[in-house]
Amino acid sequence: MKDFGFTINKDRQIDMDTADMRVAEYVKTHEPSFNICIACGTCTATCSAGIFTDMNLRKLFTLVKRGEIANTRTEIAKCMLCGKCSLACPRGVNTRNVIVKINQALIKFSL
Amino acid sequence: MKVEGKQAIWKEYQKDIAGDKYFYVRSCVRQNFFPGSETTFLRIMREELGKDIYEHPCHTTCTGIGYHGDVVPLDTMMTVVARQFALMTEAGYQNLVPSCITSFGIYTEVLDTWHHFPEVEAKVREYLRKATGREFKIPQNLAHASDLIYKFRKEIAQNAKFKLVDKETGKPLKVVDHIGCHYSKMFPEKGVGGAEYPYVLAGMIEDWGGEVIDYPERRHCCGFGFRQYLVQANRGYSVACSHKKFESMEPYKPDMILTNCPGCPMFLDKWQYAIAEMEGKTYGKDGYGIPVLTYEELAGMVLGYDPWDLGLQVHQVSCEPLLDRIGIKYDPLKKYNDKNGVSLGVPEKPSVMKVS
Amino acid sequence: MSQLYNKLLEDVRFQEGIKACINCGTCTAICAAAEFYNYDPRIIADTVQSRNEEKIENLLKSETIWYCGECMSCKTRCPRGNAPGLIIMALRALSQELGYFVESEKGRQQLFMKRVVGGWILTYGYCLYLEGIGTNMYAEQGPIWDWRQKNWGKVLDRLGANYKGEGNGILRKIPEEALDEIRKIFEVTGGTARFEKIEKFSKEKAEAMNLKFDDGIDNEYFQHIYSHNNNTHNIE
Amino acid sequence: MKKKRVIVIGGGISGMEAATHLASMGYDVTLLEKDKELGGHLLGWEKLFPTMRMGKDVVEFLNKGITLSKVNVIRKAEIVNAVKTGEIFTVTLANGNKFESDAVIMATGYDLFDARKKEEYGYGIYDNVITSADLEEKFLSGKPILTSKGNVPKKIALVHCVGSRDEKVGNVYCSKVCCVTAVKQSIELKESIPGVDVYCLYMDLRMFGMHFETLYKEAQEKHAVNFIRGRLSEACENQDSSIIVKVEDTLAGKPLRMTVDMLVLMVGMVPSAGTVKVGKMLGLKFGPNGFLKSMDQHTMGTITNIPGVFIAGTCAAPRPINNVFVDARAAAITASSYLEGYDIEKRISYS
Repeated sequence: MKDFGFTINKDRQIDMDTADMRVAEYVKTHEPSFNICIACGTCTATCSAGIFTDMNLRKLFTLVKRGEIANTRTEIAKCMLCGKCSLACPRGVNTRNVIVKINQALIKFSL
Repeated sequence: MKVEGKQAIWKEYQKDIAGDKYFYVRSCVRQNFFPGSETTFLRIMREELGKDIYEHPCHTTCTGIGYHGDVVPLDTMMTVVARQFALMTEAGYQNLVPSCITSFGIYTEVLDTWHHFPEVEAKVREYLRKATGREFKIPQNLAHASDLIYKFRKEIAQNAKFKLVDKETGKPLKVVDHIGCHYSKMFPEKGVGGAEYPYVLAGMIEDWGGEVIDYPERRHCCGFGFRQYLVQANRGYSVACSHKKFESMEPYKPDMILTNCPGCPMFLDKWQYAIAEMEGKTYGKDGYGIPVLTYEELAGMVLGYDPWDLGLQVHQVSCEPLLDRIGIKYDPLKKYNDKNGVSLGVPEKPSVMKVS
Repeated sequence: MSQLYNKLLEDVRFQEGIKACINCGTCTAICAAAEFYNYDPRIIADTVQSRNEEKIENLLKSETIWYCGECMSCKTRCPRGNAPGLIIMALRALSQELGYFVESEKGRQQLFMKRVVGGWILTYGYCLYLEGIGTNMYAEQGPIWDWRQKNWGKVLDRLGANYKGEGNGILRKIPEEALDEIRKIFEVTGGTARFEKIEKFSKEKAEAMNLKFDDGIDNEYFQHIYSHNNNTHNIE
Repeated sequence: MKKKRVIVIGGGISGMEAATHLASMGYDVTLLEKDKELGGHLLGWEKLFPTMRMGKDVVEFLNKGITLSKVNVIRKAEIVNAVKTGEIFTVTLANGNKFESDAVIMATGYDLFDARKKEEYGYGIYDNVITSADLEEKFLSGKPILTSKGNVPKKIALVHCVGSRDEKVGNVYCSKVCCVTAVKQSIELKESIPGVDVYCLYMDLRMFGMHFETLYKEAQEKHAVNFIRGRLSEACENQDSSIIVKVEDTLAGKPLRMTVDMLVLMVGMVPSAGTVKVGKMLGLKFGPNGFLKSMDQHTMGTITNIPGVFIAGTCAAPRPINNVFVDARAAAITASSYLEGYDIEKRISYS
């Protein structure tokens, strides 16, 4: 194959037709409150890990729901499971357990 | 898909296109990459349609690629444009016809800016006076060269020697249209058919016997992106855009791609070669590419002009399969000849994409 | 009030490009650059409307503002009548004005655009000039372009051009007095000043980067900006 | 003493309820309706948010009011002229009939936004792009929800803000009811099509009404409706006539594409053609969004620049049904106090 000095850039669109929804489905089944998140960001604002790292819990949840799980393992490793987020959530999402379930799913599906 | 829905939109975007006496400004990209197209355009306008279309030897680039490459400032670009207006005014013309879509977009943008910011127009007039001593009138009518071919598409159809029909099956050829971004995305009301379902090329395809194919990424940019193609480090973006379009149109098995922007046909043509070299993939029938034509080439083709007068020999994707399908005769031995019939040698064949 | 924001406001394209953004993402959804680069025009609009000096300065020095291809698809769709593409043009102009463009890999490429496209405009009166588009630098132009390259004049002649000729026609020689007018326009309107700034800041940057800098395209800095890609531009 | 007369223009919810109350207060009320049936847009709506009660129950409630309070109803009434001469209003119909009154209630309502104006969404072009009203018609018909090719849809997206909050189509305002309608219709889709995936593409979820937020939560919790924050940029048709949608998931900060079998456009409200026509005849003022203008946004709702003309319902602004009821009754009261000689304008001390 010929080298032109560049390659065809990969598309970074989220493609919902081919997205890997296994983690999202697993979490929704085992921690149904994951469904009622309204992405308000209260969790992120109070997140201990978020203060010291670039972890964004609100965004992480959204990405999992879209099947964007390539970086989930690295991101979730920043969480200390302190559970402050669960206390802060205005919708009563058990955010701490969502993280636990995401972690379980990542192990289960070897991701 | 309900075509009536599109027809209703097309009716909403009828634009005023002058009938005669045009001041023609050439396209930098066209002249370099598709010289035969501009030659053909003038031949059709003058010889087939008997129109007065004037060219001034002192007109220049509008600086469009420099402007959209962000090295030419807005004021500079506007003053260069003003100079073109001055040449037009001095020559006694009022209807400006750019060959280039980027130019057309730039002229439209300049006129719109001056309309909203009259003080900017005054400033540019002062700049032009200072730099050249010239004065100008604002064009009465601004139309892209493809608008003109669109306007006279029925006359061209009447004189046509060929239709966009498969001579074996009698079925219309499937044609994908690709409109240059700056034709109507910035100012939808300035384009025939608007921005979402432009009719400028679709109208030609329909009246010349073909079938317009709509595919999901029809509106996507070819990927030129000015700096994005010109600088090698950015070309991955440029090719990715065209690649996306090819992947999207592939299932429809189009017989050809028709374009109205100078740059797009070059990219859609050359990137098929490059993608084949990089990924081993081709998009046309039997390992060929999908022929990409300019509207001038297509008009000339249906009018029965010699394909080698149109410049089809300078395409990387071979047009012969298309010519064969329509039943257009050509002499393969003359393809790579000079004006005097002397062979200029034969280009090398690409390693993946088949060529005639 | 941010000084940089005020500077941007002086550009009519900026005034046209942003009134108030509601962060709906319509622009990003249709943006070709957002598909292939880690780029989000919505965030560009949001950053400038924050009027925060530091954020705008970072933007002017960033890679981000150089990803847009100026296709203007965003203008067609914005429900608030904004055009991130126009905001980008104003940001790029200011970035060059202040010399911030050399702080990013993509921004440094402006020297290429200046010397090549800018050079063609002032030398020939065309934005592109085939003699500078060899398959050595543009290999994807393919074997057909190799063939044309061997026969520039004869192929153009065959297709009705007036290559380097007097009078009208394709790729004619544009008369020197016309080119003088264009050069004068560049001087009067700030085009020349922009070019000089690009040269000056690039030269300083080349020194800082320890890359050999010279006129023309055959020097280390120029070749570096033309081909170097750190391959992080589409990574989150 | 002769009964004072009121003409109510428009036989939708607001007109019917205002007419009922005015008649029950003892006025001689004529209700002019352009269609052959009373009920307006409500006739095309199956279930109502947030309670999911049937729209026809509400129509029945309204009709009972009209019958019991003996409102004179004129159907298929096409107004060709409406003027105020002295203190008397005269309304002329196409058939030549004339009606006189001492007051007029404008209850001319809204039209649905013509979704074809959002060209990039392909309504009227792509076979599987429908509007919220089209979907409601499907619900009303009782037939299964199928794609244009007769298949059961597996994925459906609902697009918020179609023709609302959009300078491109000239409507900068929020139509108020579409967000909650999307939630309502999502639930109904989920209930009527087993296993369907439903996506709401929104900019902001404006769940302002009592119990709206609860309905939204129910959609998430019980029905697993997906909400993606991003305005639809374009829809394209695939070869199999499914639809590709492109949005930015602004919460993920990435462009997103998705193929759906059906796309539902939540069309907003625009001033109805009747509102514009009759409003002009009477010399009423229009607000910047084209709806009828009240004398003051806070204190003078229902009261117009023409003494004796009162506005009720969605000819003044987009409103949900419960607000329209309240509004209609308020219009009836302000009309009545006017007819009894009360001059509310005396209270205005501001310009």
